[in-house]
Amino acid sequence: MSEPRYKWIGTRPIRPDGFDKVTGRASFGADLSLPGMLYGKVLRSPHAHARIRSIDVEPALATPGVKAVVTAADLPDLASEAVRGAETQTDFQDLSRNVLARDKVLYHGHAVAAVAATSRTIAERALQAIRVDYEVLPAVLDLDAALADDAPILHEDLRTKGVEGADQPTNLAARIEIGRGDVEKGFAEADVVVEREFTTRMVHQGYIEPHAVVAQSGEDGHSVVWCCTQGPFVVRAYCARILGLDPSQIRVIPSEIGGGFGGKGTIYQEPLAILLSRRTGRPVKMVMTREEVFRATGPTSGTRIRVKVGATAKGKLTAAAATAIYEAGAFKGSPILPGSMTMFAPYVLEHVRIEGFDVVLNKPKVAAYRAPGSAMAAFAAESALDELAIRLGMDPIDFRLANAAREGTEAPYGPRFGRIGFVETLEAAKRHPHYTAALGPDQGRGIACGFWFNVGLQSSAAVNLNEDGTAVVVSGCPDLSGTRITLAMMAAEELGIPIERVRAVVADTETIGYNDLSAGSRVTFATGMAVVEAARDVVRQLSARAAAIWEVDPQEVRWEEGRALPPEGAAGKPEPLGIAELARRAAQTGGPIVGQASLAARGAGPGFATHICDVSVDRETGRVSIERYTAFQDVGRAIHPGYVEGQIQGGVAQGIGWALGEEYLWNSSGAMENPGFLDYRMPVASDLPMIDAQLIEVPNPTHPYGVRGVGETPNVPPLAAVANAVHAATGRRFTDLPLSPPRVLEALDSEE
Amino acid sequence: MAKIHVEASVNGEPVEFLCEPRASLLEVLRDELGLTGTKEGCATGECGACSVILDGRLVCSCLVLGVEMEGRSVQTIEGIASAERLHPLQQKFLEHAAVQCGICTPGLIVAAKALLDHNPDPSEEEVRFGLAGNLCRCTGYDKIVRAVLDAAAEMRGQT
Amino acid sequence: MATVFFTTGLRRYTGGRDRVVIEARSFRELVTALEARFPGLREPLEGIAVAIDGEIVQEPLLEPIQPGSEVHFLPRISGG
Amino acid sequence: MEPFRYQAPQSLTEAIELLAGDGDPRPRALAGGTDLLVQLRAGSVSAGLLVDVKRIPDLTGVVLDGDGLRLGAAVSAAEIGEHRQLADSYPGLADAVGVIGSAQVQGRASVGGNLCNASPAADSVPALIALGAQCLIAGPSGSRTVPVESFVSGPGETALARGEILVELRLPRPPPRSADAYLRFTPRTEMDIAVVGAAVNLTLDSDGVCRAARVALGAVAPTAMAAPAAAQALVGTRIDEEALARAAAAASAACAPIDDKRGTAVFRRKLAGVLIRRAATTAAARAAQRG
Repeated sequence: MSEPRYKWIGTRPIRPDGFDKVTGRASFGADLSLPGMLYGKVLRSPHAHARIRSIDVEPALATPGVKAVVTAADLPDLASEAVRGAETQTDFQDLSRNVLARDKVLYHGHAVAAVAATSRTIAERALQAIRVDYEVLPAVLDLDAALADDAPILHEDLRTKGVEGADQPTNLAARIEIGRGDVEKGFAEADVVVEREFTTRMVHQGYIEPHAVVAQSGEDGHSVVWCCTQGPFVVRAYCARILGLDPSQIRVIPSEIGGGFGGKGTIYQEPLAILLSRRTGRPVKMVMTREEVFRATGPTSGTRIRVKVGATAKGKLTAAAATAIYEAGAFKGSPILPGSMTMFAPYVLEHVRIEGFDVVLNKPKVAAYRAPGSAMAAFAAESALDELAIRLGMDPIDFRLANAAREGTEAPYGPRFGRIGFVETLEAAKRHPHYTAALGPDQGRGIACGFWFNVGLQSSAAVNLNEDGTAVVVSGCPDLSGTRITLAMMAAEELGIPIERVRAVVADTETIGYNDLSAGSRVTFATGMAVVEAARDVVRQLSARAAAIWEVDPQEVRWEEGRALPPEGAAGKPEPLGIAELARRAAQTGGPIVGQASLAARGAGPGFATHICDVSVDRETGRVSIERYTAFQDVGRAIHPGYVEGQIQGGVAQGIGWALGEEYLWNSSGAMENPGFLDYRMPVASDLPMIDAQLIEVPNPTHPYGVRGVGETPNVPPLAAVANAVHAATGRRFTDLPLSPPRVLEALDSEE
Repeated sequence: MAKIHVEASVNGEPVEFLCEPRASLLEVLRDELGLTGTKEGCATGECGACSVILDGRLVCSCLVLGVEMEGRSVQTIEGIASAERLHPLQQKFLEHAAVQCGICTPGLIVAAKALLDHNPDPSEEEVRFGLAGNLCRCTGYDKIVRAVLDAAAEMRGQT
Repeated sequence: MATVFFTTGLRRYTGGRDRVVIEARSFRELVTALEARFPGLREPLEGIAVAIDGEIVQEPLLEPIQPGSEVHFLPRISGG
Repeated sequence: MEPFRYQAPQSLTEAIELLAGDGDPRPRALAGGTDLLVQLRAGSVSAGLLVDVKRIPDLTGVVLDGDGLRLGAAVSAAEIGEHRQLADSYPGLADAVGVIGSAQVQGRASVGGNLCNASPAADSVPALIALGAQCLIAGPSGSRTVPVESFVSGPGETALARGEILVELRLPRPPPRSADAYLRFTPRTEMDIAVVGAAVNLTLDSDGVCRAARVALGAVAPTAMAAPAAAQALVGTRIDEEALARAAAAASAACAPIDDKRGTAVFRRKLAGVLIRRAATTAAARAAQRG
């Protein structure tokens, strides 16, 4: 189809909200201070697993400067109830017990009490004054221990969901199964079968801004919360349930957010700040330390995945099967389901079966990390497929092309794909000079693919026309990555005015209609749809105003380049009416012009990707270095290519860190040994080459500008791309991440 | 603990403040002087979000004590732009879409300025090693390095 | 008449059948019809998402179903 | 972080008085603070009084002359890195100081602080040992010098008595055709603490034969340690493949490494050999250029 010519879509304007960010004026979670403000701190469990016999807060309350102390006794004891549409399966009872431990502490760092005091140092001293009587229990620190017959039980009332007649206390929270056909039959037809087991470690999203919140409460029972969050409406809804309030009693104003990647889509200390402010009648500020962020906020699951794939000699996949075990942390709800659904999604498979297990153990409750559960699943699947292609003697891209999902292919989780661009990413990778560039000694090239559904969910937006014809786009999704300018560009395209005349702002829970959180790569897609609809609403109103002035039928008025054009033969041959003039005359023609739209967005187009990674391996030290990285991703249509590339480059960098060096290290008593950026080794600038993001545009037919979500797919392929490259460089198949130098050197040495 | 009176210079202007000896320069900037542009990411000198230039030296303000500032001068992100124009680094960060969430941006711009003050014509590798003390989790560093190289060229008069 | 596919987990309620052709003009009607055909099926369908002809709908209650549509059930996914 | 008092003396005698002062709980010297302040905040170290030594001239000078180098204990790594002459004469020391942390850490961290923190993995200590550095210590009963290898007595422990302060490092003038080198291994290219550190300092004669050598290793024992056997393996050779292999084996044998969150004992032992071989090769190449 011919590429439609757009004025702004596809260009790279400067984001106006960027000026505050490069000058330090932008206000993040911890930047707000209010008069009379108290400081809140959380007392955290020194044990990974213990029963709480009693908590004596009196000594803390007696400390001069301490104004309030709260424990789980100050929160309603909620019954178990699933949270609809949470980023990973969540239960309000679990959520409440993660905010403040009730009866038991379930991980080292688990919140036990919270104090509010006139200074940070007094609050910290008050924590030491709280007496907690713990009955220490044996800690469950790995999947084997959790699933052993005699395993210490975290939750006496937990029964395995998805297993017939499960009525015994267990740490196995759920068993799931997806797939179709008969995998045994498929494997029987295969000439070559590869079966391997892969493990990955618990890792953290690693956002640089620690969680921060300020809460203030009035005598009318209404609280206002400023915090860094991906979902202000989520914070409102979850805090209301945890505190036994109505959502209308809480207003959440999102600050700028210093990174989230799925980890700031839930709540931790926000309810505590609200509760402490209601108890003291004063604003309360709570800012986590980096150590608290690591110990007590959502990492993603460590996993063990056994994969089996079979193909005919001609390279046709006949069957794929997997058994995947995911750590959920202290409460049920790992991303085992999305992980299992996406594992083989890029491929045509008549026989596919994935059995998944969600396992609780004494570690922090996991939260979403970009495409939840998918990077680990792709590490296993794409490594096994790499080995299969090699044993078939096939080029890894040709092998994937021969089995690639296209429009109409049934996904492993059931439905047929609509218009998707996986084949286009594979072909682009094959054509690209990187794929055939020469490699030096001890270097290797690996490829891997990845997929994420992308979601729609609910969005509301408004476009307010100012009296000078400029516009303000109001949306309710915090801007993690440049979505304000992206929304403004779509509005400018619809209104036909220069981008400089459109500003975009993020509203709060009392100044915009309901919005789901900024996650699921949905903002440009779903909120974008609402903004386009709201802008078209403005155009309809402007056309009607022009029609009224010209006394013609509004249907006959056309809108182009920011002007209303009269129908031929209109009385008096009137001149076109520009947006500025119509806005200026709005008072005479009916009043202010406000466009609005709200929707439950459907038809979120999945995002596929193919990545090429070159590594060099120092055989004497085991160090793996990334030499070159190119990522091809079907982005539907890139509204602002700069920020789409940024999502891909950032996701690749996170994936490389996950593959090479990031991991939670635990001591024998279940405390994290590296809760800081020194020994939780995220990539620094000098660790990475430039990351070449190739935008493949196969427009998503269900979006006015063909948009697909782009934010989550990028961290799915890199784990396997790096591991496959290391295999190509060393001839060794690595099945356990991270590929740290000691682990690589040990493997290389055992070879000689 | 009694507070100590300190006289120092921040972004070229004299300031006075009271602080406990254990208060870091980061806490003084943010809590006493209201300059919240300098950010805290770790408080252990490992993320660089609190970078400032202390008497011409790039440092982490979380690992400097407020009381050490007596008679010394510090430049923060708020002092990088001139009254009416952005510094070339700030402009290029915007033009290259090198800013996503922006929490690391103040520290990175201050660190890049200190780098270019000492080395006006750095190679890509020199930029990457010069900024290795500033963690960024959103961008993968690509566009940040390009923005710094572009700003360096402009500041050398070769655009 | 729409073709409804059942996930492995739901086949416990349908006597092992992985699909069925059934008359329904909206998702609400479909659930009622399925409950009638396979008593007990309503409960696991509570809070489930659906894909109708490949298009995923998170909260399908009133979602129309065209004759000849393919309907798949899948869990509600949000993302990170 | 519990409270402490702060003093910034202008003179050595004033500093010594403060550090030796009776009745004052747990005084500690503050140079760059990049280790000390982190430990105080984490509560792994405590102090009642911090004595900021950065305003004392005796600790902030860099003198490079015929007798060698006198390096103030409080001089920042950044300042050292910009000292062209120092890098030419002591390239290994410049290597070691240059890899301590990021540019931000370099702006504050000092060699004296690195030594007094006495981490087994300190980067500057192996280089100082290989260069035969002497530590000038001043205290209530006057000043004394100790060789650097006996300055650090254990993890976090030094030879400093109460009231004593490390004033400067003194390094002999490198003889002709001699040079040093320092290499460390870290998983990332910056920011990490050394998993293994290796320093080699050697002197060649006019025929290119090694006449003298000193070798030191970091992060493979409770303190940085000299490795005389590895040095012996180089003396009398042309630093050829065979000599390097013997030196590497001697270095690995000399280690007493542990498993920790940064590396395994097996890994460290192997890396000690690899890094000594590479550092010796670099030192030899540098020394040859000085012919």
